[in-house]
Amino acid sequence: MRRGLTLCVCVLAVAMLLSTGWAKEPTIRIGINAPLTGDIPKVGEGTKFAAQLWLEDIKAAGGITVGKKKHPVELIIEDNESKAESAVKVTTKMITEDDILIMVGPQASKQAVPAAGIANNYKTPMITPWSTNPDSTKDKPYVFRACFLDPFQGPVVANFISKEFKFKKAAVLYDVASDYPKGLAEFFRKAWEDINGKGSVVAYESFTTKDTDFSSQLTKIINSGAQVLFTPQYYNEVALIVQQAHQLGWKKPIVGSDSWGSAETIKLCGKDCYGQFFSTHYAAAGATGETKKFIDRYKAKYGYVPDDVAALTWDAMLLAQQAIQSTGALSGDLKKDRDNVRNALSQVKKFQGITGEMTFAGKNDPSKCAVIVKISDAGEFTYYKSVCP
Amino acid sequence: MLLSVENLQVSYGNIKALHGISFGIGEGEIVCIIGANGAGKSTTLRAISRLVPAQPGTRMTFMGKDLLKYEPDKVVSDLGISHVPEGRRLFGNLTVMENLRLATFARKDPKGIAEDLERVFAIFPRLKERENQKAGTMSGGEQQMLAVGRAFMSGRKIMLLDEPSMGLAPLLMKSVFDSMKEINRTEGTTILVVEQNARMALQFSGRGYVLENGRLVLEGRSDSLLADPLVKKAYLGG
Amino acid sequence: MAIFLQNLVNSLQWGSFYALIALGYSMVYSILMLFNFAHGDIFMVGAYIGVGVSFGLLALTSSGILAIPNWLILVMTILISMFLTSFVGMIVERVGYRPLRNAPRASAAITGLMIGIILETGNLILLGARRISFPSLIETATYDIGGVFLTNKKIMIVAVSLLLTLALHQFIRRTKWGMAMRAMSFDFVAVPLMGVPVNKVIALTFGIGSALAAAAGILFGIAYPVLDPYMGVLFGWKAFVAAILGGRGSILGATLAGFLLGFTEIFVAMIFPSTLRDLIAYSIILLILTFRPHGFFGEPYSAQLRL
Amino acid sequence: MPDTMPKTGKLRAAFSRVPLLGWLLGILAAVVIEKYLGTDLALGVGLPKIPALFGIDIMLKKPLLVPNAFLYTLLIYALPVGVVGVATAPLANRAAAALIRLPITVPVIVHLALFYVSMHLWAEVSDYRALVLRLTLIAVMLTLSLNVINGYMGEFSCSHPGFMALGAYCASVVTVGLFVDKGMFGIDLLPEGMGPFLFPVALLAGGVLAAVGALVVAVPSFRTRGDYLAIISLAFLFIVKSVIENLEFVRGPRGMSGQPDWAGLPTVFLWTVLCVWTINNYVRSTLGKAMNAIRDNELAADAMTVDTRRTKMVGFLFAAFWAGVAGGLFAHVLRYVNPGTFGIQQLAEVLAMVYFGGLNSVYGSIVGAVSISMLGEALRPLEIFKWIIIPLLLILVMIYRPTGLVAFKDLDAESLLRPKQGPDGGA
Repeated sequence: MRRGLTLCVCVLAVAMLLSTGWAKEPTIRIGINAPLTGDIPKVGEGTKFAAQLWLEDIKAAGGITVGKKKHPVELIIEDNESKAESAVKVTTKMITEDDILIMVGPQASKQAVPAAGIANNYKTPMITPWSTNPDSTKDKPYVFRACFLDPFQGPVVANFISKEFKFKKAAVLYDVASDYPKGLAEFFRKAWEDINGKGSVVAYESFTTKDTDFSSQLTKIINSGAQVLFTPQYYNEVALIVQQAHQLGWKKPIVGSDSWGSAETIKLCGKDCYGQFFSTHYAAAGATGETKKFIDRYKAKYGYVPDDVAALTWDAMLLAQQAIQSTGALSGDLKKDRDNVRNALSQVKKFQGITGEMTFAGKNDPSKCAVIVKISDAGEFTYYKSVCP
Repeated sequence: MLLSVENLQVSYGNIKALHGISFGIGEGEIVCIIGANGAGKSTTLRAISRLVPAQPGTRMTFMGKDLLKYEPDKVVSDLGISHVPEGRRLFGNLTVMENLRLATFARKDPKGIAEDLERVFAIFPRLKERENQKAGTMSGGEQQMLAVGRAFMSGRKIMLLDEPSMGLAPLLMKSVFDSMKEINRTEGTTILVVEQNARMALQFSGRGYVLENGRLVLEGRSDSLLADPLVKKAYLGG
Repeated sequence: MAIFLQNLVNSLQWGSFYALIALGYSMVYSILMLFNFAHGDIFMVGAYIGVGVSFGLLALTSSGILAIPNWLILVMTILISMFLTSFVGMIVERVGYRPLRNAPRASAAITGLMIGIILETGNLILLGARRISFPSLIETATYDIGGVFLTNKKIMIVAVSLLLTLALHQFIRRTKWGMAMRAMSFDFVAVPLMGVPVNKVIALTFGIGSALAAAAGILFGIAYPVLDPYMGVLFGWKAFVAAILGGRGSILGATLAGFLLGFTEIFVAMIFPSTLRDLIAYSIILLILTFRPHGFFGEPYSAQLRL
Repeated sequence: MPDTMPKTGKLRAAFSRVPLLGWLLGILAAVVIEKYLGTDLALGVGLPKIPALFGIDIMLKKPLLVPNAFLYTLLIYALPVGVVGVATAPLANRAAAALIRLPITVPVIVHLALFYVSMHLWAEVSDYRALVLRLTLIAVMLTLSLNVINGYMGEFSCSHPGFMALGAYCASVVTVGLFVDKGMFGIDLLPEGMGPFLFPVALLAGGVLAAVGALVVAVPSFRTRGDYLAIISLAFLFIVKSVIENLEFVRGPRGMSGQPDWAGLPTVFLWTVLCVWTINNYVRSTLGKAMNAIRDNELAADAMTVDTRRTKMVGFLFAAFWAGVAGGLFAHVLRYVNPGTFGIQQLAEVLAMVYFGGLNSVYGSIVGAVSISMLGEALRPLEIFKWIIIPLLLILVMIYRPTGLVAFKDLDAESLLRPKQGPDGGA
């Protein structure tokens, strides 16, 4: 017993010595809440990489300068396993345990909505780069997003197709079990029927997450007489849908949404996707300025063109940085600082992100333009036109 | 001694089924072990076939080889110990022919197999008639014939028979025992039979053991056991 | 009519995946009465091995070491991957199931589930989060036959899977190993008494099942060229449904049930609003089992064969 | 033993004299110390703040701090629990002896109250702890209720996430529909003040709906069993998910959010106690024994005049009911539900908890749920490797203890709460 006590004291003394250098400067901790495992690990990877790229810049600059002081920055990257329950735990942990100033993520609405509730309860600012579900920010003053919403994107695409092709009959194919495609499909249908009259969406077909065979739905669509197919799906499903449609004899255009905007789309889909259109946040091919710089850096470091998640995460990081800087000074009182950051975020105007200009002006959702991209015959995403609210 | 068993102990969980029994069987003998239900008869056979693990302290040798070093299937294929289990355990979804063929799984002498098949059919002509019938659809007596035939095919140094009389009419029972005696005579196959039907078993065998609650309590020549008053009282119904 | 035929063609292709995976499931299930919950993930591993092998062969041909046409590469890919994946199955059996031979069956099922998670995560760690597309070894050719669209790949997939099913059926019927497997599904305990090396037969069963899963994985990669580490999960569970639905110990049953599952999913989506597909498709299965509680070909077995 | 290791032997003897009451007092002392001295001590040993979960995640994140975190855990938890436990042992034994003479509910309530107070104090240090604790308690309910079907009844049911989803949605519809402004009906129909009183009603409604859903699985189980039941239940899970995805009034795949924050630690704790208590009584009742008989041999059970239909029916409904209640609580802890949550992944998790902890065992379910939940949290810093470590651990447990860690053990309150007699006879 006595020897044990002596040992304890010794360990204690050593520990004291080791720990003398603990945190003198108030470090800015930013939480990254990403799905590193689970259903969509690629999204998590893009988030993590973009955030780490941003951190490199900050480290090179020696930290974030707020007022006149330089604060070191630490990223707290946690895995939400693509589960709502886990997202809530991770958010709570980051806020109460890791003392983050602001959180970026989660990405998918399934995790973003519950996490947003937590962040709002703890009065901690949160930016979800990718969640387009209106619920994420609704009635949650502390929660912001870096992307446009489904109610905006749906009409954009409907208008574009009507005007561009003069089509009257459209078909929709979407994942009924995933909130993003389902929401967008609904908004598209509504907008389309507003333009072309009731019943002008001649086929409204769905499948379930992780399905890979869409032949039955596509057969229905092909036989419905639709002139165009709108499918707001993720890149992996896009490849399958487009290829299967062609194999079943579909020769008409297929239009997509921002979820198409991944470097993987073309890799997986190949020639079948050439010539198709989709709406998105940014066009990687032919990008200029900051956007191009980001794409090139990301590509050099990780070996592939960043998708929209990475680009939006990058913007969210910069938004966070700008908001922190525009608070003027950090008091060290986390509660106060978080409030200040939130207020600064809501006042952001004309933020020049790589995914376009963003203005919050007191709201939690940015007003932001969408871009229509055409996939060229070289498989690049080329800028076609911009649609602003 | 062809098979020698020393201090065989087997436990199922905390329950000790065999408390260290010892016996031996010479080449070409017919030996029986009689005993009541639950005395440990089947366990003895299963231990020899290595289907149940023996406790430390057990020694079993067969033709001078340490039995404990063999896996259950090697006991059959390498040593030639065949075991007709209680209730026969035929593969009901296989045909008669397939049942017999399966028993030769590890044998690599197609000629020998063909000859043995002929011999089985010679001993049990009924099986030949039912060659392509599913084993599960045959009568009890035919099934017992098939079980013996199967054992004959898999290895014939020694045959372990577990309750061959179970569920058979007396006449059938007799014919099954007769054909086994035939095998013993013509092939020199050693036979160890365990039976509840003590009279049948003792008439059939040359030597016998009496097993009670996991212990061997009596042994001797079968005719003397048949005459033993204790055996008479306990196992022969008077 | 054209729509019906088109859907029939579609469901044949879709069903052949369920059938092939269900076969492996069913084989293990009939011998060991074990739910091999890792099987879906072995299918995934098989597909990835297929990608690796085909890239390897492509690299060899493009560097001039091998001079073979693409279709031969495909055939070789399928064969080599089946061979390699069978070892994955055997290792899974050796590590995860053999130590649990005498344990409650459900415990082994849980082990399988965990091995599946390890395979998925291992893939994620090794290859990263990106999805991999299967190299297109043969060009897709689309044929229009009276409004019904067929592709050469579809025909090949259905043909290969039927061929493999048939081959397996013959193997089970005609060879002594197949005989031993059938015997084991009837009476596991009595089999070693025939001098049959039980462990080898079980390993072979896992090997064959995994090889079939690998074939399914490669065919899947050809039809749906987007692979990800979790692709086997849902497939595994659905093939599990098909395998059990087919009835214990019935190769034919598992195949038919696999195709039936494919048909149900596709035709339900054809007739009803596709949003209700899972709802209706699985209600049908539930009804089938309520009124035919032992599957299609299975026999009612004693209550002692339990989990 | 005493000759070779006199010290540890004595220590063990001392520990063996401590009754449960004494341990609880020790734990109480530990958490009180942590509450008041924890921060200072943490800073003292060189940790930035009180480690949330016994310092495991600090150890994994910053290996240099392993001794510090270890020291903290030793000083704050192990030492006070041990010292207070041993020191108060005579007193606690006397108290326990006095309590045990009263009707059994009294000592049970005393112990639970003590336990809850310690838990509450422990959770007060950090909201993260409280959240983990609440979800762990819910996991206990889920695991225990699944154990009724898979362990006691010996079926292999895959429908548990489905029952949970039914409960979660039903309870959410009641609370969001009736009490939340701008909720489902546009207005709040009932004043919010009534909410906490009607919350149990919402949970019960969730449980009842889950039980009704269980009929779909229970009725076919009369005719079929084992493996076919496994796929019936799996089909049921797919069906429930599909139904919810298609129901617009619960917002389909978007999920429902905005559940009122009524599932605090005390509420969850009370429901968990209720769940453990009823299930423990149930499995020890005649009906519970009948389930075991069915598991061991259905035909024989039937022959022995066990009403197999009634037994199965009650078992399924009972288990589903508690899964539904757990689902309702789950929805109100997260304050968001989504049909995607109740899928195969959730199923794998609950199954893992049941089989890890131990079949046929109330203790086992508690052990399984707590250890897997806590492990899942504590190993978070390992990121993706967590999903290698946890499955490996489970496989090892399955190999070395095929029925789980603590199988076949019911909770016996009386023997648990009894005062401990020391080995040398002193009370």
